[in-house]
Amino acid sequence: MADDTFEEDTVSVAERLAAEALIVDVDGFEGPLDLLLTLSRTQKVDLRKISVLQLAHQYLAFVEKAKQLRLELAADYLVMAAWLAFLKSRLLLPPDPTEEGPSGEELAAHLAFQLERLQAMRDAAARLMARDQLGRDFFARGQSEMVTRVRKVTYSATLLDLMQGYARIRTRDEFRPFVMDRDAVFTMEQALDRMRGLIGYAGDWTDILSYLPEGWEADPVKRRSATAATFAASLELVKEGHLDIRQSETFAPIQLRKRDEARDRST
Amino acid sequence: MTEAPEEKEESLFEAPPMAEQERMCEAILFATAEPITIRELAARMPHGCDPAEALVYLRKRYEGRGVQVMKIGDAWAIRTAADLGFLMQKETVETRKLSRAAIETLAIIAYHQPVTRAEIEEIRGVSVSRGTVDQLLELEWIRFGRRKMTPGRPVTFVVTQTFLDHFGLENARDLPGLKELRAAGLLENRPPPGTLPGPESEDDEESTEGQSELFED
Amino acid sequence: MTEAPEEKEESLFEAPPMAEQERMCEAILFATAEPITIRELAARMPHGCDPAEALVYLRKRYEGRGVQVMKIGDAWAIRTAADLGFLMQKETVETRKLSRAAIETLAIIAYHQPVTRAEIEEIRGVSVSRGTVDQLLELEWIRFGRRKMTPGRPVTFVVTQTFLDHFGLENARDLPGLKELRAAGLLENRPPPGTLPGPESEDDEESTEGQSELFED
Repeated sequence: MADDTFEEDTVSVAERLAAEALIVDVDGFEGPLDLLLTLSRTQKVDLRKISVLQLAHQYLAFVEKAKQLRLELAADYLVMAAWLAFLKSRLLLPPDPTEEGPSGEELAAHLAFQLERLQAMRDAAARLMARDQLGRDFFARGQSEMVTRVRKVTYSATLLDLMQGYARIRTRDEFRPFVMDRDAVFTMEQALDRMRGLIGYAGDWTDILSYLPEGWEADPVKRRSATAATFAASLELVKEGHLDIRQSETFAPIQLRKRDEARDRST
Repeated sequence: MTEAPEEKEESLFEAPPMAEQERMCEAILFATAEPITIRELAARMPHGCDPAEALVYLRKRYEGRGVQVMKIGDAWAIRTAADLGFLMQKETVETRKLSRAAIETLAIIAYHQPVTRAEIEEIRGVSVSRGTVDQLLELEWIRFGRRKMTPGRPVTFVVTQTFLDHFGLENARDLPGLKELRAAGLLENRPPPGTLPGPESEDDEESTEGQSELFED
Repeated sequence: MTEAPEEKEESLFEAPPMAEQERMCEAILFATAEPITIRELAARMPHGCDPAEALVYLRKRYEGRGVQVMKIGDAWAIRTAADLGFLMQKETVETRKLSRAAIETLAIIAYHQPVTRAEIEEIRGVSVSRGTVDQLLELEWIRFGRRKMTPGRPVTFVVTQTFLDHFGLENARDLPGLKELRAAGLLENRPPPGTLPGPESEDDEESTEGQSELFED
């Protein structure tokens, strides 16, 4: 940094001014890391040589000052303060060999790394934005329209359109994810279709269970659905006058028979 | 005697060398949306430039090239060489935005593939017109997948490589999930009036899971 | 003897001479504002053309001129020379001013891509607001990349060709200072101490969480 050459007293004045500005401007920071980075600048050294201990001091002093001024500090600032206080004690005390976990130096090194990385990204962002930019420093072709010859319509959509479309559907009503549970459902329509084709052969009383579709008898879930649908379909056919149905007693087998018009007349 | 000071004044505003003036004309002709007159050129270039002369050089430079410096009325423009007009057919392609129905259908296929027409209709809550599916098939963004092992063995739809290319995806699994859509601010839109009221279902945790299950291999 | 008919057949599809191919590339690139891929060029030019080679010549031809042939990702475009920007006040487009958060997020995505939202937040030390990502997506400067193979399979962000075009970059590897940053280890995703070594030490859930929680909001 060029400021390295500053006189000692100039630095301290600048530091004091900076510290005061910090207090007033607490809302201007984007979180504790941003604040730490700003504080670290007052050390006037290369970020790689920063004193994390000193930085912890500065941060804790800042939080203390903010408390005195009764400034509302967001929770994450306080969490960072607690962590830095912990780090400070680790850095100051001789390492306890029995203690688990990373050493104070390792934690400090990581914090320094985070600060350096954030600063590097800010510098990179500044360099990026300082580049020549399309539409500002260099320009695309102004007259791109050409002789119309072939008129062909293509349709375009962006990924954003797609995702917005999907989001629209998903937020429109309570979304039911589509699952394969339909596998195990035999609808009444399906049962009716099936029964209509079969009742022609049901001259004599037959157990309703023999009408269950193939492949639906074994699995209990499927069997339940198929039984219910077949029963409902049978009732419908009785109502339509195509079928007779009977059950001798509770829980006895239900039996079906094709309604015979001749027989009907005789009874 | 009176001419001397004038000459001196001119040298204060010395114009850039002719080669530089030619570059300037080239850049301006390239970037303007309309043909441009000598007067306009002179107004945009540094004081003392002579765009008319620069254009003579520029025009010569482009002789026999793929584009030409042409005079149109009293203005100048860069145009495609007449013999290369056949290359410009693609410029006449008209792009239209995909309809909302098509976008939604496409999104459902992408997120739920393989998916049947009945399932799409169930999710969208309205029937899917034949034209919509045909359009997506024609664009080669969707194709028929394998039949579903359910009664009627309905045909399913899946998205194609062309779809992935168009949307810059390497894989349909890279589509962002519901949570990520929300995080990106894409789920901000409240449901349009007239649809079911009630809180935006916060139980989407569950549906996200259901959905991601479909993407697991 | 056997070669004769083959040669003849080839001549039926003989590509135009290279100078002619160069003219064609020139005409096509001049006609549009959008970058055009080699594949598109090849599709529009006569059978057998080699636009990649023609572009090498074309690029050389425009060196030092008022317009430049630029490579943008795997596409090509003609743009005015940056030093002549001062002539183009009329063409300048006012771009929406990006917030500091958006600019930083963009830089992090460009330099760390593919990068997840959590990684961006780790670097910036604050959570990324919805609007920020949304704005960058809308500008088409970033897009969703492939999912990371870590628990939760989070979606990643990468920069787009539009981004490269806007900042005059041939390639994301040409970002200013990229090499130095990498050499300094500043593009590493270094886990906090106390976690297992290796970038994807996600199984050490407990300590990772305990540590990173302190930096999260």
